[in-house]
Amino acid sequence: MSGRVSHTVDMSVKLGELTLRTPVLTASGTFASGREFADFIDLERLGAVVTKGVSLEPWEGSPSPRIAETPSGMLNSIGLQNPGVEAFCEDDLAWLSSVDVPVIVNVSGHTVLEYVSVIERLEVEPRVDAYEINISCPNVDSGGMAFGTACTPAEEVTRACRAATSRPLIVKLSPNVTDIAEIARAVVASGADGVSLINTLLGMAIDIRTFRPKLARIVGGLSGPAIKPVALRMVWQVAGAVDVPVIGMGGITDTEDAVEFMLAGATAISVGTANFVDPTTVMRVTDGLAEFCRTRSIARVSNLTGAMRT
Amino acid sequence: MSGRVSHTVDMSVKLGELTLRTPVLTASGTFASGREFADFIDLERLGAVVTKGVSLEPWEGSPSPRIAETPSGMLNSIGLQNPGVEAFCEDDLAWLSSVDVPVIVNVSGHTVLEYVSVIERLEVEPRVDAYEINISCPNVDSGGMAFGTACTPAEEVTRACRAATSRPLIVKLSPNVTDIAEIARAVVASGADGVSLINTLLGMAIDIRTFRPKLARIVGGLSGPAIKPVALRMVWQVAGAVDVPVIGMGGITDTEDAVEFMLAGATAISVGTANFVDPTTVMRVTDGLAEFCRTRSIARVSNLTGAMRT
Amino acid sequence: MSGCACSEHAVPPALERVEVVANDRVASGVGLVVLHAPRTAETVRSGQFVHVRLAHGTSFILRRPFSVHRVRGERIEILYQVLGTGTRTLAEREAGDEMDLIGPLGHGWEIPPGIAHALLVAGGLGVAPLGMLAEELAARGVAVTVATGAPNKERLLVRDLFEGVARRVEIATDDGSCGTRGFVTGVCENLLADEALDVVYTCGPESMQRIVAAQAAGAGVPCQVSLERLMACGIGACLSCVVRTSQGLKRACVDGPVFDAAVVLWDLTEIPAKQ
Amino acid sequence: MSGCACSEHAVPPALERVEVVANDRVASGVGLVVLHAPRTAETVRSGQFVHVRLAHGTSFILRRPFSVHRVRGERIEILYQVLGTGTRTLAEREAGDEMDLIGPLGHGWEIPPGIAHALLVAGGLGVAPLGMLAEELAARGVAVTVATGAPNKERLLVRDLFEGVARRVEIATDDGSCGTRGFVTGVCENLLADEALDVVYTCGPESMQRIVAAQAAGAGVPCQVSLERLMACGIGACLSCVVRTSQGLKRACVDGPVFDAAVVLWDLTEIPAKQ
Ligand SMILES: Cc1cc2nc3c(=O)[nH]c(=O)nc-3n(C[C@H](O)[C@H](O)[C@H](O)COP(=O)(O)OP(=O)(O)OC[C@H]3O[C@@H](n4cnc5c(N)ncnc54)[C@H](O)[C@@H]3O)c2cc1C
Ligand SMILES: Cc1cc2nc3c(=O)[nH]c(=O)nc-3n(C[C@H](O)[C@H](O)[C@H](O)COP(=O)(O)OP(=O)(O)OC[C@H]3O[C@@H](n4cnc5c(N)ncnc54)[C@H](O)[C@@H]3O)c2cc1C
Ligand SMILES: Cc1cc2nc3c(=O)[nH]c(=O)nc-3n(C[C@H](O)[C@H](O)[C@H](O)COP(=O)(O)O)c2cc1C
Ligand SMILES: Cc1cc2nc3c(=O)[nH]c(=O)nc-3n(C[C@H](O)[C@H](O)[C@H](O)COP(=O)(O)O)c2cc1C
Ligand code: FES
Ligand code: FES
Repeated sequence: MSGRVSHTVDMSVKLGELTLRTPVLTASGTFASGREFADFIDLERLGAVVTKGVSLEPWEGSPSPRIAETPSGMLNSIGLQNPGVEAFCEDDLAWLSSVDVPVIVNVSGHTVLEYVSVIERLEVEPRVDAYEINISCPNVDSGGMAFGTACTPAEEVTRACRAATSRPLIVKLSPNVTDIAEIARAVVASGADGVSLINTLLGMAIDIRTFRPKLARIVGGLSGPAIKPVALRMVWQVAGAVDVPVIGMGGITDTEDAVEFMLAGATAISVGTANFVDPTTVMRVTDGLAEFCRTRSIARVSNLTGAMRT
Repeated sequence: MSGRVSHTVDMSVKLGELTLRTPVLTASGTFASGREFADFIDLERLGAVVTKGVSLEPWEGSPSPRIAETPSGMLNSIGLQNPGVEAFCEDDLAWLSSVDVPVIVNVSGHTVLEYVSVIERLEVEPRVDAYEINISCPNVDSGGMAFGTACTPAEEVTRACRAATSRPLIVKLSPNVTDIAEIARAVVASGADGVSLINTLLGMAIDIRTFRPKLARIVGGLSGPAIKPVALRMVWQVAGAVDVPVIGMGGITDTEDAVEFMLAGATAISVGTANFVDPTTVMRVTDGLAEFCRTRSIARVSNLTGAMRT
Repeated sequence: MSGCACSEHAVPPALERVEVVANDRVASGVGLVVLHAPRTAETVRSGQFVHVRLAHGTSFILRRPFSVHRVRGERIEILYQVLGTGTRTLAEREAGDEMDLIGPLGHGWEIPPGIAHALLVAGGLGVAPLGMLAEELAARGVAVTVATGAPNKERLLVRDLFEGVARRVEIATDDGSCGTRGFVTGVCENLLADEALDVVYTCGPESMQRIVAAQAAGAGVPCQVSLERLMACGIGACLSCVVRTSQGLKRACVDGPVFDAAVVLWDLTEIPAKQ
Repeated sequence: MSGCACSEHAVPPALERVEVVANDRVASGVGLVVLHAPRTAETVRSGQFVHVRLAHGTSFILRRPFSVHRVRGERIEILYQVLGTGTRTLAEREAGDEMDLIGPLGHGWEIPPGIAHALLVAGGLGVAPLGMLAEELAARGVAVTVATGAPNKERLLVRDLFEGVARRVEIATDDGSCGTRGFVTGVCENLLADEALDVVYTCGPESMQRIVAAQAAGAGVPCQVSLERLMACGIGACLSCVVRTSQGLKRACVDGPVFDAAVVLWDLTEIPAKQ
């Protein structure tokens, strides 16, 4: 920390109605519900915990192997394994009740009705602060990404979820599309209070010794530093296309990455794969953002949002 | 080289009518017309030289900076700078006339007519063996990628080029689409003899010291090892969707990468960004492929094509 | 091991900055790295592992899981096989180099109270997590019999450690260059018939562990297996490492790597062998 | 330099495996690495550069261009400033480490026949490609005057080399801790008025080179500049390094990095300064 400048930086950001202490969130599916990370970091210093994807019934997920390492990244085909919303409320939300941090629940479904049913169950839980609707998971056969790659289904899911809750509704977009700004506009017109992006890029790897795909499910989602340039471009395009807050993610590993996403237009950012590499990443990035602003006499971290000069 | 096995491997592959000595080609725009690499490798051992993009009139390209390094990759916005087809014939083709290697000319245009005009000019040149139609360049304002991200324009360009030549016609596809297999089917139905993929993924990077985009053109094309999983997935999808040869590329750096692309369904592969890292990459990969087949008693390198076991 | 008594005493994992004390080749393609890692050394239990960051930068990003082979004071030892990018990098590390690890991780071997005689069955690198166990059993006065296998004499590992603490060590090599010719499962079969055993511990290729588990079950002896899965986080958050059990999907990193063989539903999810 | 006489003698570049002989810090954030690179040492001309692969693996993939600062027998010296990933990696290299480079590359300084007195104007790291030039000029009997600038005395570079071969060395520091207080362009202006010069050679920040070029033009003295661009291939194939000139777009890596100042169309394509 530089000794010369001592003013404190306002690290809070507004995601619609929700005010977050910091713009640093966790990316769904990389942080469980935070419990496993409590040994390494102070969860209460996070902007919010974004939980793993939750569906109505328990999902088994995909067969193993489920991951493969790639240059500066990894593929995963976890397939949204989760114990279902009931068990989620009993275990994860109960555990989170003793932690003072906003909770954004990532919602999955095979059908529009399933998304809505998950939300309905969660509506009675006071510990839920917002929903992130995952219409972009590349690892389930029906539902998931299929909802996120065309406007009409994306609109339908969003409208139905919107009708089910008055809590903040964030829609998580798929990067596997020709025009992500178009999908963003469609979900915002259908009632989304914010959008988050990007989910993983659909990718593949082959074991040349066995001639078999490295993932049992053949294809999976690419995440990590490798996808950062694509994610940043999409955040910039979407931030220019919609008037709601954008949560940016994709390969964020350090403070510099987080700053880039905010300059491109993100109001908040999520750390995903980097949690596996260094479980303290979110704290490093939080401190780093404050320091970045401090040394440049930027009073509010939110001033970084969209501050790229072209 | 292993001493035990001594049979030679048939390294030739067929791209439609064209028989190539090896499946190892160069990716357009990363190898100029080969001259600069003649100090490092034997051009005559290549499957083919794929030239940089050629347009009807000279193009100035994009302003500088034109490149930025990213994790396991790079962004470029060269913007198809080239001296025009006339100068290309006088300089590059003339130089290539003394080199015994097939030449595939990469063709660019802002309009369908421009693509056709370039081909018409090249039709009289005996040194041209095939065309690669670039409908996927992310770095020009009109034309380029716009042709490659929807079926109708892709079909129009392909049909018009098909009418202009009876030489082998390869269409180079953009990865910045929701469904690349659909575009592949469309261009094949319109007369393409083969498809090549992927061109670069649209990406971006920001300099956090200056708050400016690292590329003068703001966005550019991501290439290199980072994109390999995405490229491989697309090659697999396209090879399953069309009956013409697929030229696979995207991050190929070593023999293992080349084998992966062939197993996924590529008939031939192109080395791009890796030429900058190690100018002898194409020779290393050529020798490596032969050795890979030899040690596994695979008689023909073409047996690798589509040999992934699922 | 899910629900086992030892979990109650398990210490939470931490990120620990460690220093390489020594790193030597101990057999063809196998190295032993000694790390100064006081917190892990003090808290690790046999059968647990550490998740090591072998490189900074972004060339390869994931950590690599390795069993703690032995503990000596403030030092831990890792026995590793050079296979790919990560273990090649590890082989290049020299005394004085720093790296970091997360540990101790996972549920280790369970030592049921009152046992008198244990059989340890190792295949190849499977010896790694059995080193600490053999020492611990011997220290507790449990008689230890070891069956260990390797392709040949040159690739036989940690024989000295076992011979130092075990009552009986039986060796199998594929080519017969040391001990019995054949697989370690053959030796195991004989020992199960020969000796009065209270528990079998095994680690090695999954196909081998599966056979050992079946042999133990046939002989009516409880068996613990140590399973490898590809791991991203190592701490239970990512679900990349699941193992099918009769109690549902379990995470190898926190519910294992040691499992009661009786609950494991063996399938084809084994990591393909490299060599 | 495009079309200059020296190009006729230029030797084609090659990939050369080189070994680090020494690597020392010579000023705050600046290192000097000595490489055993016999082919490059034998064939390089002053003002040319080498394209160095600083890392394997894929963490960062591009080579880094560095001017050859001096040649001593089979060795070349590179003076480098630690800025980012690549130069940080370079700073960690030790004697005995191997790496590879492509070189010699580019068109270097042109020494017009019959010149009697040359002015070399360096800003900061701009001294790098001027070291070899100063020695070469002196060896050919050309009188050398040097103007060199730095932020302060501690960051002043290669003064000894210049003082060993130049007739006159003028120094400017931003804080006046050595030589004149102010920018090197002020010193240059005075020297252009003071001395009878046949040619000016300059390297340093592009904004500085632009001023020096204008001053030289004003004094009617031909001027050569050495421009930096981001480079992917370094050999003329990728078009990432273009420079606007009155003769059209030129590639800094093969048509430059040295250009006749008279043809350069100065624009805002300069690489943003890091510090
Ligand atoms: C709990 C546990 C304990 C282990 N203990 C040891 C030990 O003590 N000694 C030892 O030599 N090995 C051990 N392994 C295996 C070791 O983790 C792998 O050999 C190592 O990760 C290979 O890395 P690499 O980069 O060299 O190989 P690469 O194949 O290049 O690695 C690519 C990816 O695959 C993963 N991977 C490859 N093989 C394996 C494997 N067999 N198991 C898990 N992940 C793998 C890597 O972690 C990495 O994510 C253990 C594995 C687990 C799960
Ligand atoms: C012909 C030529 C000769 C050079 N000679 C020297 C020299 O003798 N000594 C010296 O210290 N530096 C020299 N440079 C600049 C040197 O190449 C950069 O400082 C270096 O590449 C920075 O790499 P990095 O990884 O530390 O920085 P990073 O910023 O992490 O690099 C990111 C990317 O930007 C490029 N880059 C960053 N800064 C520059 C720059 N100023 N010029 C060109 N590319 C840059 C890198 O090559 C890389 O591709 C020269 C540049 C050129 C073009
Ligand atoms: C192992 C793993 C599991 C994931 N699970 C989910 C999920 O359940 N729901 C979701 O919306 N995104 C999921 N994602 C996507 C991440 O939230 C994030 O969008 C993506 O990984 C890009 O960010 P990163 O590069 O920082 O990881 C998952 C990613 C990984 C790597
Ligand atoms: C500097 C540069 C210039 C390129 N120019 C062209 C071009 O002119 N025409 C074209 O079709 N593709 C062009 N490409 C795309 C490559 O041919 C290739 O499709 C892409 O880079 C992916 O392969 P790689 O990862 O091996 O580089 C260019 C790529 C780079 C890096
Ligand atoms: S490795 Fe992440 S849950 Fe086991
Ligand atoms: S760096 Fe590639 S053309 Fe100059």
